[in-house]
Amino acid sequence: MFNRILIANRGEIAVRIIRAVHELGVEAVAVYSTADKDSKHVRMADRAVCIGKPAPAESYLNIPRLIAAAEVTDADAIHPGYGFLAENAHFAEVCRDCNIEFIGPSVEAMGKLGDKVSCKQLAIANKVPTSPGSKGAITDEKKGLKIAKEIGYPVMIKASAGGGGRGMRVAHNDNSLVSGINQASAEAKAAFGDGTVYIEKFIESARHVEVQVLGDKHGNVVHLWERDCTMQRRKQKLIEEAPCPVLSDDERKAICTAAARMCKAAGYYTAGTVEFLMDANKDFYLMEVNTRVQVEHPVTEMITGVDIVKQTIRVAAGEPLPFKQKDIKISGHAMECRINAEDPAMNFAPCAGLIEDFNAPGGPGVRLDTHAGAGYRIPPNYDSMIGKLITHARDREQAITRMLRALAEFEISPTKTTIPLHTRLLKNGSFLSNDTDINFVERLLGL
Amino acid sequence: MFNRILIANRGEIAVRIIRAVHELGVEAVAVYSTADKDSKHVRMADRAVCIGKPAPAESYLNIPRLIAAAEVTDADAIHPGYGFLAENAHFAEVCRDCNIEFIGPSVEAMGKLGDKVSCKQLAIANKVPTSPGSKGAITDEKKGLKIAKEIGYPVMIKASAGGGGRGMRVAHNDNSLVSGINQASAEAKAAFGDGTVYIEKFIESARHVEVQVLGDKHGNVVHLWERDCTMQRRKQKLIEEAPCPVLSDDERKAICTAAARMCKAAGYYTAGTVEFLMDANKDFYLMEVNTRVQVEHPVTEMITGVDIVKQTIRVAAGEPLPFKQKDIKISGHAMECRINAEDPAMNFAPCAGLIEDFNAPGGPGVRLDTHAGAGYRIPPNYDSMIGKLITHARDREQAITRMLRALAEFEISPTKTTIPLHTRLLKNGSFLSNDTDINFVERLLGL
Amino acid sequence: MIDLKKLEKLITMMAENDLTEIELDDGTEKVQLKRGSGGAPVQVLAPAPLPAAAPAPAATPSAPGVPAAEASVPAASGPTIDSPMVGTFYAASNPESPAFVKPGDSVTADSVVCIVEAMKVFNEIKAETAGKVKSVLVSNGDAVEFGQPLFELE
Amino acid sequence: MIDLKKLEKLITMMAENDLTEIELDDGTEKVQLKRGSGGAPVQVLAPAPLPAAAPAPAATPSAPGVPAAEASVPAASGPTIDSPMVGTFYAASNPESPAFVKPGDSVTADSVVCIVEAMKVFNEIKAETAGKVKSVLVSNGDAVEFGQPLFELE
Repeated sequence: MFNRILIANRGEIAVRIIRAVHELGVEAVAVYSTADKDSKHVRMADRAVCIGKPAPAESYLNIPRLIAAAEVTDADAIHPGYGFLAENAHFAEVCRDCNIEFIGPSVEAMGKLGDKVSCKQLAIANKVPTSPGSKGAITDEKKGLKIAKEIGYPVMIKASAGGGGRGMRVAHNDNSLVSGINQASAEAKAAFGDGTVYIEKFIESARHVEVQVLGDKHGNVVHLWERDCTMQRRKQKLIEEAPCPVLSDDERKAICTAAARMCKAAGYYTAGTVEFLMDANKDFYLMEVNTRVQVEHPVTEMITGVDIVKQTIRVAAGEPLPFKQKDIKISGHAMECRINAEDPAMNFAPCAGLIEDFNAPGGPGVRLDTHAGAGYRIPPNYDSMIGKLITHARDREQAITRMLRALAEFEISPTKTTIPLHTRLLKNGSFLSNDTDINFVERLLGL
Repeated sequence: MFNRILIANRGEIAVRIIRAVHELGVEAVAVYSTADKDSKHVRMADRAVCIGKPAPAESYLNIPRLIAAAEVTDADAIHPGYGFLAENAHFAEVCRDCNIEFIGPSVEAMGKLGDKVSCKQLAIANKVPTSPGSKGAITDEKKGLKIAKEIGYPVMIKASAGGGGRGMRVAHNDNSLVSGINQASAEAKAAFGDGTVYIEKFIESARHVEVQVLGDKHGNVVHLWERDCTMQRRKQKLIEEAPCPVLSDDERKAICTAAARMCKAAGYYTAGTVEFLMDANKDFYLMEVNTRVQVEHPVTEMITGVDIVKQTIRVAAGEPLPFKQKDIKISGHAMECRINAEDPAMNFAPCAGLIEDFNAPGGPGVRLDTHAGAGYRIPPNYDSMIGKLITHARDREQAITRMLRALAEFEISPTKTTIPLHTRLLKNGSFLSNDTDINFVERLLGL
Repeated sequence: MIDLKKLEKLITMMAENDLTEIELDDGTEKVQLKRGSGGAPVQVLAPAPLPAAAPAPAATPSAPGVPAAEASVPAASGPTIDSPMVGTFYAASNPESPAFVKPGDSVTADSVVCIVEAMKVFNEIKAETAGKVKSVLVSNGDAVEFGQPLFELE
Repeated sequence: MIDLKKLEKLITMMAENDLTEIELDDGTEKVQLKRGSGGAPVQVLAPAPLPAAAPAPAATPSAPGVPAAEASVPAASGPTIDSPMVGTFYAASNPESPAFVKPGDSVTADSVVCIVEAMKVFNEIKAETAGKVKSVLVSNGDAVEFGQPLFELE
């Protein structure tokens, strides 16, 4: 096991990782920008190093400064969390060159699964359902038009290196396809330095279902079942739950097994997530693979009892997984609400500033992962998520009831948050009956 | 189910009960003394009624005021929690006379199990191990001397109506026995209005093991396995865990089954706890039965997944238990540390006053039941417990590691608490190897 | 929006640190603190935000089902006659007879001003203090809690 | 929004230092403190209670394994030359040669005052400001973090 782990992140995930590090008896080193000097992860860590100004490029995205901080504190491993440099292959390589273990997948696996085209080829080879479309990159318009005719409109144009919706276009006819290919390619080139695009069938009304995978360096790969993240807004997940409430045991087992098979084929280790769209016929279409721990990992921890973050560290240290696939059983139902500091009255604009009152919910089946508290000043420099409220109960209905109870009990002022929005969504009839798709929330809010 | 439940209590247990009430979709009515007007249970409740001055006799122990509060708010049930009037048969009767459901056992069962002499007779009749001693009350010294000779010194003199150590004496010879009987009887008469005493064998070095029982109004009684509360100080439990770390499955099953059998024979319903002393030979000796929910009930909730407080309400409403004995399985290990506002430097004197900073621990496997928070002023009028920190993990070692992590993360200032004491105890070799008895903490602290 | 908790804290800080003046502005901050001799007497500020005088956070029981936080007891600026118990307020001994007291009436400490019924017992409530009734703060049949102001005196 | 914590700090400072008046403005700072009976303003104290000037809660990296909360950066009352990066501090270009600067030396903005090594790169750090070195706040070989004061100027 490592002696000292540097956490190259901030906010709730830095706090989450430090908890895992400490439970393993390892020292934790926090890094922070000047905007985060009073943040909880700084207080929790055994050591903390200021690495620069608030701008991410000056701190959390600044590789030389992160490596330097690891060197001066004699950290022998770095945990990237999610976002920032978590899926940056170059950072993983630099860590390796400096003899610092990057707590994540191998650079090779990160490449195979991170690039959308190679990922899709790997999926097809391993019988993981993908959207009908170009086997590889679209090099010219003619090829694009030919494929579009084969699979039929509407089609989705995606950037190989894409993510977060950038470099994506929907085309409903030949004209919009041609312009779409050019726009998407240009956008991708600008955003990711790689203009490669490909075409897929556009899935009209779908749910977001993703499979949690966990592998070790000895070739063992298991899945921890799936999550349902259909409740989204502007491509941001709002509410996540596990297991997916509309899958039968057979359907569940089929898609989860396929996802694990594909990751095993890629020689993948650490935690990863295979994301799918599922249409009304419960047909699955691979979206992408996230080669890191996910924001919503806690719902899976609640139903499986597996500490996913702790496992990423054990795996990086070379330990084999302590369980086999058959040991991973689903117990009850879990739900997560992302608590963002946003003002509904201001079209959900992030609101930074001082939190004066903060009384967290508690009691049975309630978990809160947060870096905030009374007296915490939310910096304007980063994303607006100040916590994740998770509930666990015997079944979905009770998990929702418990969540409503916990949300009602949560006292935060004067900061405006998404708590009222969550309360509204959790009482919505369509949500309760799972009559929803990934555009449901935006339709409901008229966004 | 009830429409509106009045909680005749305060502090963390009032908060705990309101959570259960709300998860059942029922309205909660809080009562409070002027000292508690800013307390969390008042803010959480749907309605709150001030019932009097801080002195318990003027508020939480004042039956007419509690009943009046229930009447003016149209509450159809009262949950007494623990302490205060929870085991007061007269209060239960008054509630019944006013057509308000008392959420607890029947007055009859409360009497049978609450009185130590009748309880012991019931135990013997149901093959529940008890201490050798007088079958019933000691009416005169001669009878006492005769029995003491039979069972051998040292012996314990106990008050039938006793509790919390009052009306108890240890006698090592005939002289101390005679004086002890008179002292104990006088003390019991003063404290409980009943001077009846009895004699038992005094157990030298013992662990405190108790069985959680749950019954309904249809004659179903199950046990939720046992708890170990050996870590005590001044007869106050400090750390509780479940399951008991030194019992084999057979030993566990035997004592838990016996406890449930005895409660069933008493026609008992709602939650109850059968407390035992267990000596070095793992022989059990019945101490007493608590006919109410216990402070440490959460550790049992964590390992069984049963919401005990919610069940007491369902049972009071006439619902049958939703599970059979075979459905109650132990999953992992749970531990609870009582967080008291006490100053170690001042011989653990309670310290009231304003809590300025309060950052609660969180993350996987951590539960906090508290009514405190930043800005809460601890009133000097009541007990010093401001919260219960509970952890749950795969096994005892990981539950302890997690608890140490959570304690280290818990920020409370300037209030002095038992957190440093817990950290010390959890790192103690004897505690880790279960080489402890109920006097261990006092020996360690030289009390 | 003046926060009671904050006020309470300020008062405590004043007392504990022997301050004579606190002056906040907050059109983007502007604090002024005075301490020791020469400042205005502390009593002037004290009464209003003092915990005891603050309205109970509880709902007036006369508003069933109202969340505790939302409701509030009508504020009384003058001295008041408070309810010594939880129960139901009656202004008169029975529906036919007139109210014990009405605004403008003078009362002595022994004057019966109303009845509070609790557990079927009708308790005659005395003024406990002499004065002239300015207003009645609760209505006939209202549920009242301990310490709730019933009458305001001039 | 006026920060209660900050206010509390101010008041504590007041009590501890027997101030009679504090006046903040914060349309970008404007502190006035009075002490004793109408004493002269005490400028020295002004920065202390302002959050911005408070020492980082982080450990000085030069103290391995010290809990973040416990350690602290040495306080400097005067102007300072701060580290522009995370790394290891070297007072001289190599063990044999003398330190770039020592107390008493005068420096210009371009003067190299030390080297901070990060990722095997030895970065020459310039004073960035002219002045006379009063003291060196870190030792040779110390790990330094971003913004950590290295030299105090007069």
